[in-house]
Amino acid sequence: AASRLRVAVVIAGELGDKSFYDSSYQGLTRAEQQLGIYGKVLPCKTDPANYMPQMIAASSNFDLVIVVGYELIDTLKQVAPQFPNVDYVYVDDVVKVGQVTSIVFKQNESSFMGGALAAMITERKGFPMVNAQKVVGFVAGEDYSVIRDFLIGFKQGVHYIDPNIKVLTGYVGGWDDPATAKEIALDQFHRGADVIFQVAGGSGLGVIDAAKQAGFWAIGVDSPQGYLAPHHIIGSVVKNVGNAVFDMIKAKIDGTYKRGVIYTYGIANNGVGLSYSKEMLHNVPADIIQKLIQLRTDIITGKIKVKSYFGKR
Amino acid sequence: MSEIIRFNSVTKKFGKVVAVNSVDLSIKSGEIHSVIGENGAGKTTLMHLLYGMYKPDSGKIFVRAKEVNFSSPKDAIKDEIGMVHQNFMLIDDFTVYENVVLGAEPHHFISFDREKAKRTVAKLAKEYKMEIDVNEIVGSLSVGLQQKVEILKLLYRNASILIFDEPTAVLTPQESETLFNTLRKFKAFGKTVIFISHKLKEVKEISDRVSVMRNGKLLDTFKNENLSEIDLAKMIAGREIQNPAAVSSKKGETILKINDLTIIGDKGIPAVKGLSLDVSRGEIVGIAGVVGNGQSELEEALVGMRKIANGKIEFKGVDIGKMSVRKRREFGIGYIPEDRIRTGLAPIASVLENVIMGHQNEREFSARLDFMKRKRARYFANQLVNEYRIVCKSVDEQVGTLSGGNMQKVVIAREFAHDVDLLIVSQPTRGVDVGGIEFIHKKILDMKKSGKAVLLISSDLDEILLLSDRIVVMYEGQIVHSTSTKDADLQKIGLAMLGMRS
Amino acid sequence: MYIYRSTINTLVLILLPALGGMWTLQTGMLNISQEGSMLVAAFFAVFGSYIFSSFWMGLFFAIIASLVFNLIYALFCVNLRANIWVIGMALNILASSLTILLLKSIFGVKGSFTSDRIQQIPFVHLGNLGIFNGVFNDFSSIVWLTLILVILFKYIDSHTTFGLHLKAAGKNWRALDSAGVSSIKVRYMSILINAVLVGISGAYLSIGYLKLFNKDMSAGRGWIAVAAVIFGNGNFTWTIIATVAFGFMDALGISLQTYGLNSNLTMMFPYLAIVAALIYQGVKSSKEKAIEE
Amino acid sequence: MSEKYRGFLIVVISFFLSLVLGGFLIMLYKVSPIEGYKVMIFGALGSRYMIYSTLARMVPILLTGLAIAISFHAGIWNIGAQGQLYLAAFVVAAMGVSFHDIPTAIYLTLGVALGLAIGGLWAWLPGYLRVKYNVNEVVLTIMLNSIAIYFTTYMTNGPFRTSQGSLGATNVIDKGMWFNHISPLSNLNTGVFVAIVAVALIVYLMLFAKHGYEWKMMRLNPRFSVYGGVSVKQNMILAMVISGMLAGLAGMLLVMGDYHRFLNGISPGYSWTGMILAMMVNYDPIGVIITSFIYAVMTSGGLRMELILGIPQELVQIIFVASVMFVTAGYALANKVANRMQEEG
Ligand SMILES: Nc1ncnc2c1ncn2[C@@H]1O[C@H](COP(=O)(O)OP(=O)(O)OP(=O)(O)O)[C@@H](O)[C@H]1O
Ligand SMILES: Nc1ncnc2c1ncn2[C@@H]1O[C@H](COP(=O)(O)OP(=O)(O)OP(=O)(O)O)[C@@H](O)[C@H]1O
Ligand SMILES: [Mg+2]
Ligand SMILES: [Mg+2]
Repeated sequence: AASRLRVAVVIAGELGDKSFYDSSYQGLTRAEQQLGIYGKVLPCKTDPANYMPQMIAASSNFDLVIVVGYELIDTLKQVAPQFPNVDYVYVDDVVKVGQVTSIVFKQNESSFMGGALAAMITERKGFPMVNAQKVVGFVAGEDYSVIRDFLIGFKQGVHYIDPNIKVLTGYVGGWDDPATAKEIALDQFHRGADVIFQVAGGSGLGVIDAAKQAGFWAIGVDSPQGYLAPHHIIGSVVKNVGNAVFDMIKAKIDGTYKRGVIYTYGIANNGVGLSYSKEMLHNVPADIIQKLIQLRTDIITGKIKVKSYFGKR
Repeated sequence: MSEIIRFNSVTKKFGKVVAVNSVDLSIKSGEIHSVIGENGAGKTTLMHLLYGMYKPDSGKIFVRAKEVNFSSPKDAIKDEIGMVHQNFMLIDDFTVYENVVLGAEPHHFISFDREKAKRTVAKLAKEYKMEIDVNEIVGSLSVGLQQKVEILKLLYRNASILIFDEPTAVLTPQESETLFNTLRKFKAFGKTVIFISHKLKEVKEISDRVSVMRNGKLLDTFKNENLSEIDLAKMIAGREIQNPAAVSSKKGETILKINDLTIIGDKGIPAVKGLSLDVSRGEIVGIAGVVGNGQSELEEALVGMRKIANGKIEFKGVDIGKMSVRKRREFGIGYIPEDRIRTGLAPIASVLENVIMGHQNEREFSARLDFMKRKRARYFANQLVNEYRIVCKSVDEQVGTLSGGNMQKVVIAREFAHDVDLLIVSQPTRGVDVGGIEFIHKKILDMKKSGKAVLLISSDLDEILLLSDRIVVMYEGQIVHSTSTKDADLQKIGLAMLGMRS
Repeated sequence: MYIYRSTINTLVLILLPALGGMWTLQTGMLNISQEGSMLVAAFFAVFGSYIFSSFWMGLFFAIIASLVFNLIYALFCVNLRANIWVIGMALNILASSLTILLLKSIFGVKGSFTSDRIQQIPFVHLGNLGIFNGVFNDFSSIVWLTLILVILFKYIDSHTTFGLHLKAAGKNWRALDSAGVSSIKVRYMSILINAVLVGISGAYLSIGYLKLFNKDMSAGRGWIAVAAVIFGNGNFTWTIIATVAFGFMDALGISLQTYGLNSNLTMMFPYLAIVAALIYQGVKSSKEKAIEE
Repeated sequence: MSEKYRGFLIVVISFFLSLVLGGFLIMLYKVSPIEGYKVMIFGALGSRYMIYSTLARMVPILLTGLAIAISFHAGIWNIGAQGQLYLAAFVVAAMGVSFHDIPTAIYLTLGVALGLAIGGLWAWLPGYLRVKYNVNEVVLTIMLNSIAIYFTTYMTNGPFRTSQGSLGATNVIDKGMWFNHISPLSNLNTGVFVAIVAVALIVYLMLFAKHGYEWKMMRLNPRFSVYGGVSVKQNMILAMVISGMLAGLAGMLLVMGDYHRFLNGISPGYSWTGMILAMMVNYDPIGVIITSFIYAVMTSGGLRMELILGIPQELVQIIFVASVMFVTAGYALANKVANRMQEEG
């Protein structure tokens, strides 16, 4: 036990977001259980004054430091060179500094899939809770780049199915305001949206609550959220941060860990994708599922090129 | 007449100060009983003990032969005791009737029966011949009317023991006379009145018996008819009091020239209309008049606290109409304002901070880089406290905790310490005891003697007559009468103050 | 049309604390801790509703929690005369931290909690009203309660002695005391009434409008109420106008997003509106006076 | 003099009591309070880097605390330090990404000046409206906070979005505008010397200067100050502007010193903390220095308590709240006792 691998996950926000950070935490716990490592999450609670001290605390007490959250990028660049013996994994972007290994997620690809799903549902006549209008919705916490990457993929997916479908967008203005999120979702619902994709952290719960109350479909985000409302969540656009975290730890234990490499987690290696919950497989017509599988293949083979807000990486 | 109130060796201390020191006092039912004494003698405190605002440290209070132990004014009100405080307890934004019935409002189910309230208050006012519109907002009333509201409050609550703490300090002679008539009416109705005042003439005029306090102790109680005003003054001060002898001085050049001055008041209508007046060095000009005839606006305009709408103010030959307060002060104008608590002092600040105000820009206290010489300031403050015999624990004590007379001394000390050429003095002895008045009057006359000009504004006609060389009467923003003091005709002045031409 | 329902739905959240806050302000006690009280109330509403599967218990717990918070405020600010801002803001921080800790220690979750066992405060369906369905039907019972409270408050405010005492306590407490009415009691009353209203609005947030608790879910609504209260300066009509205007601007902002306006800009609307109103109010009244230096 | 000592003593005792209460809370997590506080102190001051990061944390809180202290001291309520901080920080960053090849000395000076100017300007507006039209500055500054924050968020996600990744931030500013980090393992930077100068000036202004005296009188009785020749309106605006400049300085230092770019959440409520601290010590600038240091120690140490002992940071926040309330109650009680001593002897 003395030689147990010590792994820190430094997150920019804090646990409990039901998506991104929680997912990385799950990866860490899975590694603790299956690989017997010692793991610890160091949350920075989105206070920039915490970034540096937490990064240093992680670097001086752990062997492998996994950094989750783009807010931490500057700090990582500054700290990593000072701890040459520590391995760093940066999740969600590329950091070209010494030993840092980067993991990039192509959320636009999974978002494309979400868009396609939403489009096919809203057009499906006779499907529960679906109306005649060709309208879907998109509700996000705040308007900034990653979210726009989500939005671009989502829109492309929707319009790939039918260019005539309207995509309504709304921003809550915060990640912990489910009441406003619900308000926005209901507003979109009243404008004809019957499938709404939420990328809004804690606020997203308000969208799901609205789905249950008003009767429409919500699409979950980051981790499989189907369990939150089995009969109102048609699927989740997942970003498997947990898997990535787990993979890195495993690689380190197996000795296959490589410093300074960029790993891309796209739809091809199941780093991102649509999560098909039991209910979904049960609810959604087989031809739609067929089509989704087809789309996934097309993306992997490059037949469909999903646009990104960030341009080429 | 039977005894209605009895204090039995009542003592009340504030820290080391013994405000009331084993006082024995008996008040008879249906009398008008005056309590007099120098500033800080403990008069107000004694009355607050009776009204349940403080509890005695030791001793007993009996009301109608029953020992009482009030823990708040509420209890005192139940025992039919009412008090008109030195500072009124009114809510300015409320109407007259709302103020009167507050705390004992007539109800109609759960709602406040305004109509009944209005009727009752109006009836009450009529009964005591008080002319007042119950729907007026109290804040817009004159001081005299506000006092009537205070009195109505007591009557509304059926008070039969009425305490008046310096009720006439802010009243005009006419208003005082009306008040006395009311007090006499109370007496006729069998009510008991306790009356506190520094104006011995009034005490002589109204009282049945007089109690004298000094240093917290009750010296004695006398029948009014056995004493003269001079006796009273002697007992209060513990020494002979003399009216300052008229000082003659040479009248110098004209230093202040006010020409056709118009000032807009708070209500948006002109408060001063085309007023012209000159003041010369070595001269005291007294402005007499009923409060609210533009005096406040005039004095504020002269020191620069209020804009002038029209006309010219010339001081030492310079038009100062647009000068800032600071510039005017530096140019040689000193000002003792009428309202010391609101304007003349910052009650929460220390004596030191209060006496420095207005001096802070002087070389003596202010160095380069905005530095303030606090040690110097402290020395200065201590000097003033000694010179003017201001009673305070130290110059760090809050001014607000001083007695009224001492607060006034702080203002006077500060303003007299300026090397001014013109001093505007407004109501300088309001609420000040006889000893203090003597002192302040002497200081004002000293000013004149040393060749300064003094503009004295007072609603106390005696004060004006005593000090001024020249008297003008203000009525509705204009000077309606002007005379030298030696030719003054009291009758004419009195009529002019009421706006009547003789 | 939907903007109407949207406004009504969320208006309640700021109207109740604005009403309560208006009264505490009248007594001279601006209550800065509305945000915190609302948050703890929201938490305990979920707690009570979840444990007992009863929205009544949720409401009950919410009000109790809000009462406790407001009593702390009263103790410090009325009895000890401590600075209202310090205590108010300290209580807001306390509420945020406390609910996060309790969420973890009671429900074992971080961030948010929801469950089917939480019973929601019922909605009111008035039957088929034809074209008025959209106008009156299917609002939360709290919406109706709020409407009743607004009318009741208006009445109490201008027609009862309690309303008179509130203002007297704020304008000159010494005068009120010397008239035999304890100003401290009046202040306590106003604070406790405020506590009940904020408690209800917190409960509405978590188990009326929504059915979940999320950390910091009050999301600045208490502050908006405080701003409306300061704006109204104790005046019933102005407070209500400020609150309604704010609620409407907020809903309008949301609505306009859908037409492609940038959300960060639309979210400024309510704030810009209040600034404009303040300046208008100021310029107008200073023109009316047009004197004094 | 003795008054001052008594006040000081009461504050110390109240603070100590809040630590005792905190000790009990720590015991809920099955940790001995001594151990808990030891870890806290060590986490804040245990090494050079820890001290650095504690100081870095202290700077913006101290500056905003003083910003609020100075305006409240003068009787005008600037609740808008947060907005002034944000706007100044953003504008400075916007300049830093827009211009290049300016000599460092000039660029730094420009940056500092711009930060001060923008902060001051965003405070001047409500100050002016208050003085000219009697618009309530409290509501106004609260509203201006939100407007500034939404505006900067809009800009950093729109026209000034970083081209270097997904951060909600501007690009890194030109190197010529950097206050360099004192160590790569800390955000503490040479800008701290600017802060020290500013703090010294403010302490001088509030405690030793004539203006400090005039402002205090302005708060205690504005009419009295007018009477004494203080031009109250000008001074109110001046106090407001200086207050805004301090907040702007805080924002400017965060950009030019700590992060070298503008971040969306650059000040997670620093000004609110600063405000609590300022009012807790009755606007005494020395008190603000002490309390903001203590606050920085508690929060820095709190991170380590969470890491080593598993005590959540929220608990540290609760201990902080407790100390605020205890100290406030202490002050209030001291005044009450003083009153009673006077009344009862
Ligand atoms: N609340 C208080 N705290 C401390 N000292 C007080 C308080 N009230 C009165 N004193 C002191 O008690 C003494 C008696 O004051 P009191 O007000 O009773 O005098 P007074 O006779 O009414 O004087 P004046 O004629 O000036 O009104 C004074 O020395 C005063 O400073
Ligand atoms: N708003 C209030 N409501 C009820 N009681 C009050 C209120 N304000 C003050 N008191 C009580 O009245 C007494 C005197 O208050 P007062 O305002 O005169 O004190 P102060 O010394 O002038 O105040 P400060 O703290 O501003 O110096 C105090 O002991 C206080 O407990
Ligand atoms: Mg459809
Ligand atoms: Mg007295």
